[in-house]
Amino acid sequence: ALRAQRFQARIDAEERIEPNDWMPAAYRKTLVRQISQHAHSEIVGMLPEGNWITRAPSLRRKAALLAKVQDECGHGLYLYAAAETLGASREELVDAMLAGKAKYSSIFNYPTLTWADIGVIGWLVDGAAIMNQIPLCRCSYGPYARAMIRVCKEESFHQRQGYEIMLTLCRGTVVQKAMAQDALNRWWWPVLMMFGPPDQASQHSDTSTKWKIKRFSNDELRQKFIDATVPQAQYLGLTMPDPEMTQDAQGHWRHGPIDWNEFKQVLAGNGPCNRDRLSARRKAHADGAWVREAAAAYAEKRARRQMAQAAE
Amino acid sequence: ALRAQRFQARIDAEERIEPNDWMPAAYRKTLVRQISQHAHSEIVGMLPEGNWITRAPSLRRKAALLAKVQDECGHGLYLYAAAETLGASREELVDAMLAGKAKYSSIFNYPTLTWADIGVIGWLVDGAAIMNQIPLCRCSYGPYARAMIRVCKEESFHQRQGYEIMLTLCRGTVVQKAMAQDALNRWWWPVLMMFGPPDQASQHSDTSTKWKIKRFSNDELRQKFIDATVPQAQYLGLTMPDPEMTQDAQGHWRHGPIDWNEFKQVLAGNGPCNRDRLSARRKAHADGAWVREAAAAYAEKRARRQMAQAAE
Amino acid sequence: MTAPSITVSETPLVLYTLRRADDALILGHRLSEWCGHAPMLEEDMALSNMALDLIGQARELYGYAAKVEGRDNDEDKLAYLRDVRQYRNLLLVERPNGDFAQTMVRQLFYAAFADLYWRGMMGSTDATLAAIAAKSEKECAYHLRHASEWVIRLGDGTDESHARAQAAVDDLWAYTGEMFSVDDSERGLIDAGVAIDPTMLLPEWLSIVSHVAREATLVMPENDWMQQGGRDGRHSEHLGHLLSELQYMQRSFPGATW
Amino acid sequence: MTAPSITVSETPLVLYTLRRADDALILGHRLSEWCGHAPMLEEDMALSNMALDLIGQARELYGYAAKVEGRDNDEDKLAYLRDVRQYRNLLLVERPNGDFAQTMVRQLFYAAFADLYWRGMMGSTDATLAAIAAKSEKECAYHLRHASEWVIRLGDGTDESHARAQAAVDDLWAYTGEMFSVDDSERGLIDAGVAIDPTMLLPEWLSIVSHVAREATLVMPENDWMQQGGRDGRHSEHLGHLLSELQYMQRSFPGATW
Repeated sequence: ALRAQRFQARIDAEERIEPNDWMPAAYRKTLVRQISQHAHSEIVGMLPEGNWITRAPSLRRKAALLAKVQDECGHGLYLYAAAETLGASREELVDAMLAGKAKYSSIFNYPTLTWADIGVIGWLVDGAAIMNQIPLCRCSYGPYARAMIRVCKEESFHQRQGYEIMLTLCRGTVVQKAMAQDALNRWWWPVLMMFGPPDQASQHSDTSTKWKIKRFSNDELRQKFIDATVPQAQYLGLTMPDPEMTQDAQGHWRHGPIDWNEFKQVLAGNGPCNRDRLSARRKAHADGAWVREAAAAYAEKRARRQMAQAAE
Repeated sequence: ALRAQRFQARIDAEERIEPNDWMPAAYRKTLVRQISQHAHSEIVGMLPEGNWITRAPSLRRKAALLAKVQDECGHGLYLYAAAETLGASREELVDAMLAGKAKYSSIFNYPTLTWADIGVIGWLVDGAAIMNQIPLCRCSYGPYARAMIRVCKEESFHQRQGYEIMLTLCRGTVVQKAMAQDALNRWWWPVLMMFGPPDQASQHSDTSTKWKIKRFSNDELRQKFIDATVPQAQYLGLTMPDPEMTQDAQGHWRHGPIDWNEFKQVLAGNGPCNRDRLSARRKAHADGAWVREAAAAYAEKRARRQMAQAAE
Repeated sequence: MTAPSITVSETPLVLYTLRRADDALILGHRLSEWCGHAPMLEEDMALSNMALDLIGQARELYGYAAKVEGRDNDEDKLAYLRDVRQYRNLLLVERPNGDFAQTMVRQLFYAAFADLYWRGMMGSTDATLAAIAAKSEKECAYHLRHASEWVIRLGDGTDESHARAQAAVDDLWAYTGEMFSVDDSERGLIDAGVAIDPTMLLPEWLSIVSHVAREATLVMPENDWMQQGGRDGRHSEHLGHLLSELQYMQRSFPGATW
Repeated sequence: MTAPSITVSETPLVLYTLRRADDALILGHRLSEWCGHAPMLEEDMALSNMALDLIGQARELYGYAAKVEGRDNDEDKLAYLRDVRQYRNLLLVERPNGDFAQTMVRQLFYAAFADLYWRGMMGSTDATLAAIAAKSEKECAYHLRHASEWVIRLGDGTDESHARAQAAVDDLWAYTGEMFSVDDSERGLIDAGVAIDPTMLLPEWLSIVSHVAREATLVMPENDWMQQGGRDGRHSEHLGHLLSELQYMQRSFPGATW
């Protein structure tokens, strides 16, 4: 109890907790869950965008998209490494995801149907992710905070790139602009759901806030995101697919009702792509098993040979 | 020896040999080899054309191509059935093909690169096949002759269809006509090789002729084919890719030298697609093993249940 | 120059017809992908045969949709020059072939529906649809028989085939509900007797499919969440790849005749 | 309206540059197909990285080819609006990814060549090609290192990985000869010092590849028949399918800017 008090005092003083520091089991568990979910999201998030690498409409866009997806993989790697500092192995975390036991961001259960979806993902999905992640750069757990600083830097680059794709479409042909509007229509509501359930229904926030893992509520972040996004959409000349969206006296854009039942269904595995995402990851994992085994076998052989040489 | 003489007398009298009739072992062996090669050719021949089913440029052409490839599969089935009347099982014949021990027509080791190749295959490859097969409708072995009658009927339908594809291309845009010419350029020489090596180099002809399996020499058939084809090409407005092609005093079109080394290489497994063809068939066979096992297991279970019921 | 996508005036009857045409074309395309690669030659034949039937149905339906629309579209423009968001097929039919069990369970689910559906549509007040129905019903009855026999063989075959067949049933189940859905644009056609109400077919479909599953020793899933979207052009990611292959020629050679 | 294929005036230098551009693009495309599906995350990174390098090389080479040609073609028109018969890449680089061993052996064969090739081309009398060579050589040196390490791991790993690696070597060997071939259109460029003679690179390539094979306990094939054709647009059937995917957008949205 004394250790717990001292721990909380360090948090309150905005000190960083590092891997070898004492921490409450619940703090560790919360972080492992959150960081690994975040890592899984980066990895599963490679799939909807990866779906357009081979069909990108110009070589410049193809290279940028490939680099972006590669960055996401890199984010996954840092985040698994951050989770490993808490004693969880990447292998067990990945296994939990492949078994359908660990979550990843529900947004990646929606399909990318047209090239404009790649623009919208950069603009809105990465935009929402940044909104969620900027406060995490000051998270109490040091390795997570440092990973987030690096991730946020790259994400904001992706976000600008996505917006630029949208801008090109909106200044393009009538068909391109319609494609941009259609993508916004399909992604808008799922993106708002990325901030999680409304505050009155949220589960983890209390302790996460006390531990300075979470610094803003879901609704606060959602509102910040909407306020930042609506003017961007206006600049693009796109219509928000929310007929009830209005600006209030304080200048905030207020959204209409969100279909939380859809969110619940996607979390329950019934989103449009949940099965496809998991099966793609499972297939990659299963197909790659022999490669990982070969690498391990070779590493062992080599170590044995070096030992034998050293012994001579 | 007496039986052999009686057998040859029947052949000379143009009688049909039937499965239960006595026949020389060499006759049986020759027929099994020839019929099964022919069957393998139909099956492997599904691949180059099948390559364009999903990309056929109109629904009408797609349906026609699919029906055509299906016919080829049907031909394969009759021919395996004809070979089975000689005591060879389809399974062992197919295994020999998959193991690379049995041949199939070398023409199917060339790739279909454009839609015009589908036209050329119908026009020339089926045309050459018909030229080879029409005499086989009078082959001394009954089941083979009867299978050939059916096959020839369908092949000549395919041949007309192929020619009509060519005609449409040649009456189409400049690009379409160039596509037709390019396909002719690539397929012409390999098609001429379908008739086999020149007569002075041919191995099996002597006994095959005596047994009335083969009624014309390779060169005779090749010449008939060329004489039939050149006017068709002229009608299409296409140029024969043989600068030495000239009409002789008797009206025969005489071809320039054929690169028999290419033929030899393709037979030796070094054609452009030999590996791809075999590996596609092997993959289909391997991937389908569990299905065939399931069907066999079910049939057995069912037979057992019926026996048990009958016994009650 | 026809390489860019066409626009289609989707009146209820045009849309209704296009939806069925797209079902037939996309499922026919999937089946045709097996050609030359099936587990046995007899199945190369059977799968091609079913693909041919479906492509034939698609052609008649597209032709009719074009006629009803009354612009200058035709079967090929409708098939080759609409993009993924304009396609109206069921999500079920665009599912990848997967293994032979996935293909056959997909075929069972669709054909059991299509057979009942076309039988009902033989009584359509629309003479063209009624005529298409009469032909299609016969074809789908054969598809249903063929698929049922295979699902039973696989389900009651070896341990491996049973596991694969059960996995296919579990994977595809959520895509079956869309077959029985009705939207406003279809409601009017149903009221007018042009279309039948597919919700009426559900009990018999369930009974057919359950009967096959029982024979096949397979368990019907309990999950009753059903995916929707195909009818409005909200597809899976698989369809775009299929279309890039299907449409490549028409997109690359604008305005040519083949 | 740009959906139909363009024509390219293939002067020797344009053709020469296009051939190398096509090699880089097609191999980059193949590697990019792994993205999200690799055997481990580190390989998702590495394969994407190599793909990016190659697509970058392709862009510079296409840009230069367009400049030399001096018409209104550009990198995207050259990549997206030539059909399969106009593509000039080596058959090796269009081989399907197959399993990871096939991908890595293909990469070894190509990178061992490309590294030597670009090193030689750094001395080209053509300043642009020499500059592209300097950058490409560094990249290909890394690709070679990465591929070599994997081929050794796989060859000297488990029985299964050894068998797969050996099968890959056997399957791909016949596609290596084309890298060292020279035709008339290239002969003049070699004589002018614009290009290097690739036949000169063969001994060192063989020595590099044999060394890796030996370390990997793999046997070099004895078959010395080599496939040719890619340089003249006589490809395998695989390339057409790759292009239908690669080019779908540009073919479907003629004249749009992305």
